[in-house]
Amino acid sequence: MDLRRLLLRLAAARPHVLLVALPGATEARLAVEAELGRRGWPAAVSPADADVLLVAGPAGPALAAVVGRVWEQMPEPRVRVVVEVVADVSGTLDSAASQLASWTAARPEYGGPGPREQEHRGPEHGGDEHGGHGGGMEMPGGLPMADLGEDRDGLMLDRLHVALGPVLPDWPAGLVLRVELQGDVIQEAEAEVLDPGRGGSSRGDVPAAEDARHAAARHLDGLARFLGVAGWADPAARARRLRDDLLAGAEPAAVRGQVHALTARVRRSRTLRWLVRGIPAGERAVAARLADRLAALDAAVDGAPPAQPGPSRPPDLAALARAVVGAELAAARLVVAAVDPDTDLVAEERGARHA
Amino acid sequence: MTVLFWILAVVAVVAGFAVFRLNSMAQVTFALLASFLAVAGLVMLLGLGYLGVVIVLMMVIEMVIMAVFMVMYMMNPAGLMPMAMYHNKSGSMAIAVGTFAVLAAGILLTDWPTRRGAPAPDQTFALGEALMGGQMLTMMTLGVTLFATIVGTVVLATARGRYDRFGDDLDRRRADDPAGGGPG
Amino acid sequence: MTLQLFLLAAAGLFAIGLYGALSQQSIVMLMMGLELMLNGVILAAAALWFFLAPDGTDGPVLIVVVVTAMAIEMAAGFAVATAIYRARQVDMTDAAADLKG
Amino acid sequence: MPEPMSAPAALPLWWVVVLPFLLVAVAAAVVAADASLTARARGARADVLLPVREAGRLLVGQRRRTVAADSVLWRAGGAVLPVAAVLAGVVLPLGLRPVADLSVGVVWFNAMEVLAWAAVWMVGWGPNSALGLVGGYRFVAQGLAYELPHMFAIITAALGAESLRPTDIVAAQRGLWFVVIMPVAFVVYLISATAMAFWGPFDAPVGRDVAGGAAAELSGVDRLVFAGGRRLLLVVAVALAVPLFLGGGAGPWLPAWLWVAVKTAVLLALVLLVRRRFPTIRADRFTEVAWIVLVPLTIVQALVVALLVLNRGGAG
Repeated sequence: MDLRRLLLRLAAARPHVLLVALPGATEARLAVEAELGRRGWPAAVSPADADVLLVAGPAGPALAAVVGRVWEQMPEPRVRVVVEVVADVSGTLDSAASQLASWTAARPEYGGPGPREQEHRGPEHGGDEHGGHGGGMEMPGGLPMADLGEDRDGLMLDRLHVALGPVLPDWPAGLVLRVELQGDVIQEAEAEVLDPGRGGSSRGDVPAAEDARHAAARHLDGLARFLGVAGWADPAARARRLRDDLLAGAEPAAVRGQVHALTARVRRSRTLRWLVRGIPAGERAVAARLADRLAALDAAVDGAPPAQPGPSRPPDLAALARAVVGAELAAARLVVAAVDPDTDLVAEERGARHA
Repeated sequence: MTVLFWILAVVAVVAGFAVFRLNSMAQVTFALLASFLAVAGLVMLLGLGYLGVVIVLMMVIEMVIMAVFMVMYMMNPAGLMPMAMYHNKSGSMAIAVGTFAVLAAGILLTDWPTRRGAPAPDQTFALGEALMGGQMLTMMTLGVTLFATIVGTVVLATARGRYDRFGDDLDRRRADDPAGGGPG
Repeated sequence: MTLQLFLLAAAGLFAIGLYGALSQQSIVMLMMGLELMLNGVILAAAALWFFLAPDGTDGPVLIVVVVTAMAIEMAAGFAVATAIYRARQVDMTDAAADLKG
Repeated sequence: MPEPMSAPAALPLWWVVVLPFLLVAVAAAVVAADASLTARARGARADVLLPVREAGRLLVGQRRRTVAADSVLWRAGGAVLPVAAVLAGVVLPLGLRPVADLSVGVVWFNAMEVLAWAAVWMVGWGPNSALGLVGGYRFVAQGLAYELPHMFAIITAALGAESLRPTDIVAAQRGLWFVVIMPVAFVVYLISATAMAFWGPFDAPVGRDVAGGAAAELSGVDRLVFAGGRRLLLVVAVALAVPLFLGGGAGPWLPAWLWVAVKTAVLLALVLLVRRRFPTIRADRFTEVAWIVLVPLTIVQALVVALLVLNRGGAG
């Protein structure tokens, strides 16, 4: 049908891209995000919202399974692409768009539930391993039965097993947080990084002259993700743009004014302060971590010698899992965004559980 | 008008019956809501626009809150497992049918008086005047009852008192609550 | 559209509500039965007012009272349900039968 | 009672057909304006075709199903949202006359908004998805906190005019716009109207942190209807502030309908800009403010207006 053709072509000029970043592929993720920003293509927030599934980096077995499940959840028309080499981002996106524009497949799913759809497992967007819970009670749909547990008011209420990540907006690459939810309060948590250490961290061999720029870009990236989780799209977009400028070769001194304006705006916001106040996140609270990041960002563009963190350590996933227990979901997202664990550095299979 | 009456009346009764027939708790709540909305439509049909709209407003709020509580307290709220939680089903049915028969007989056999007077032009105004005038006592009673309900329900539903929140000597400056959001 | 038809519909709602209130085990479902009965009362009050004495305001006032009663019933019902549930994790009337003296 | 109006009755019946299209057009303009602001922040080009592109994308998109979904409530909730928004819109005076001049117009409006509130919960509940359900619950929890100040703000305007009919409320502002004597109610109305449409900074129910919350599992036409319904609700809710507080179509030189359009556009622009200034306000924090600050404020405001009305000898 002609109208359908026309709509597809119109839509293909601005597809929603679901970016699945893999641990160790930060460089590819940044290149993709920069290109998406340049084109004005929005990032999808969930598989249901996506036209293009873009996998940045080489997926290991666990993540390949997750990517497969996410792919099954995506509505047609859909395209799946992989970006492993930073250079071919633009071409890959172009070809994805042209595939969408000339999408012809019939849509059998309109008639009845196709086999694919049956595999969708609800909300986790991947990483759903419910096995072991539920006490062997078989539920229709193969879903696990919720457990009972005491809530923070002392009522025995249902607990739901949910895996957060690894495909969530503004979420550390490859991180999975398996939580027990009661309402939206996390009662137990377990953190894990899927397929760690595959991309190989490229952080070690950055030349010294690049340090300030990369430090600033890294802080801007973290800030953008934090603001994204906090639901403040405007400064988050600005932080992303500055980050892209830096990575595209701008001198830190050249963007200094803009960075200072951004940090000042974030610091000034009484609303943000009110929202992040009193959320503990391990050894430092969320508000303190945000202040640290802003200060480090200012220092980096001011040309101050970046504080050497010493040999980069892998993030403490056990501490992260501990930090989100007792938080409601929105606060937990802020905690993860404030801690911002660098999953590139996780070397081998690590998991941590906290009750 | 008559068509509208029949549609709304049938929706009200069928939705009401569905409340005890559907499997899913959430659907049960919204079936009840549909019954209320149909009755609200009937009330509007009778010229009580304000009350009809108020019923819509209140019942939507009430049913959504009800849905939340139901999901909280009931097993498998999504209706994954068929739900059958009856006791004394046949007895109840007999009583209900008997009641309906008696009521229907009364309705059909009574020699209803003829209509007297005409509705005031502005029913909303008339109702307001009545509640603030002749029926003031009703209004005051409702107000006091509602206030008592607020206090009573809070006392019943929470397990924590002020000694839990402010310490044994009530000298804590900020209340010790599991979550913020309370007036402390 | 006659008084009898309205009242029959109201009686139907009342009877269904009564059936639910008597037969359901769950406190929440029981409350739904009560609400349905009150729903019938609302309809009957509106119809009686309209067809018998539309010049007064007793019908509308009664509806206001009933709507308030519904709100109170629900609030109190859930408070009691919460209290019972907190004490012994039950939401069934049979399980709370030992409350009777 | 105010004296009988010079009878600005309802618009002709065919406006019932025009109204949805009109509202959709305004909503599309809102989407385009919002997207161009977003593009500017990101340093990309603005795209005026954007609402068409997005709508087209969703029209050709596949609808999804999920395991053990409650499809009845899911689809019903999505459909109720835009319908409720349009039904609320029938009492808006477009110029001097609304599509339906109900004597209980503002209560009707509020009831329809509340229907939309229930619809969001149904959409969040339906797909059997934890993130969707969290989104739905957030809106239910906040809904009461929004609804009470909202109701009091609306009632304050109705109190000032001694009528629940929007055209009467407009007429009562011939001398003085209500925004002057009830500024608190006006501000609270705008805040809570934005919140009833779960528009930023009150967009926690569809927040990014829960991957779209109530809308997380929607795709294709369902997503279009939900997202469109949300914009319609925003437009309608903000537009009612014009007859309630800003004198409706009153103004020099221009015809009444143009004044209504201008005032509505200004308010919508204000709402869009405010959204950019604030991060999403989390449910637990806003609930506290609503109950402890907004509700008492609006009650005091209503009391002040009631005294003013008594003073000028109203209410017989």
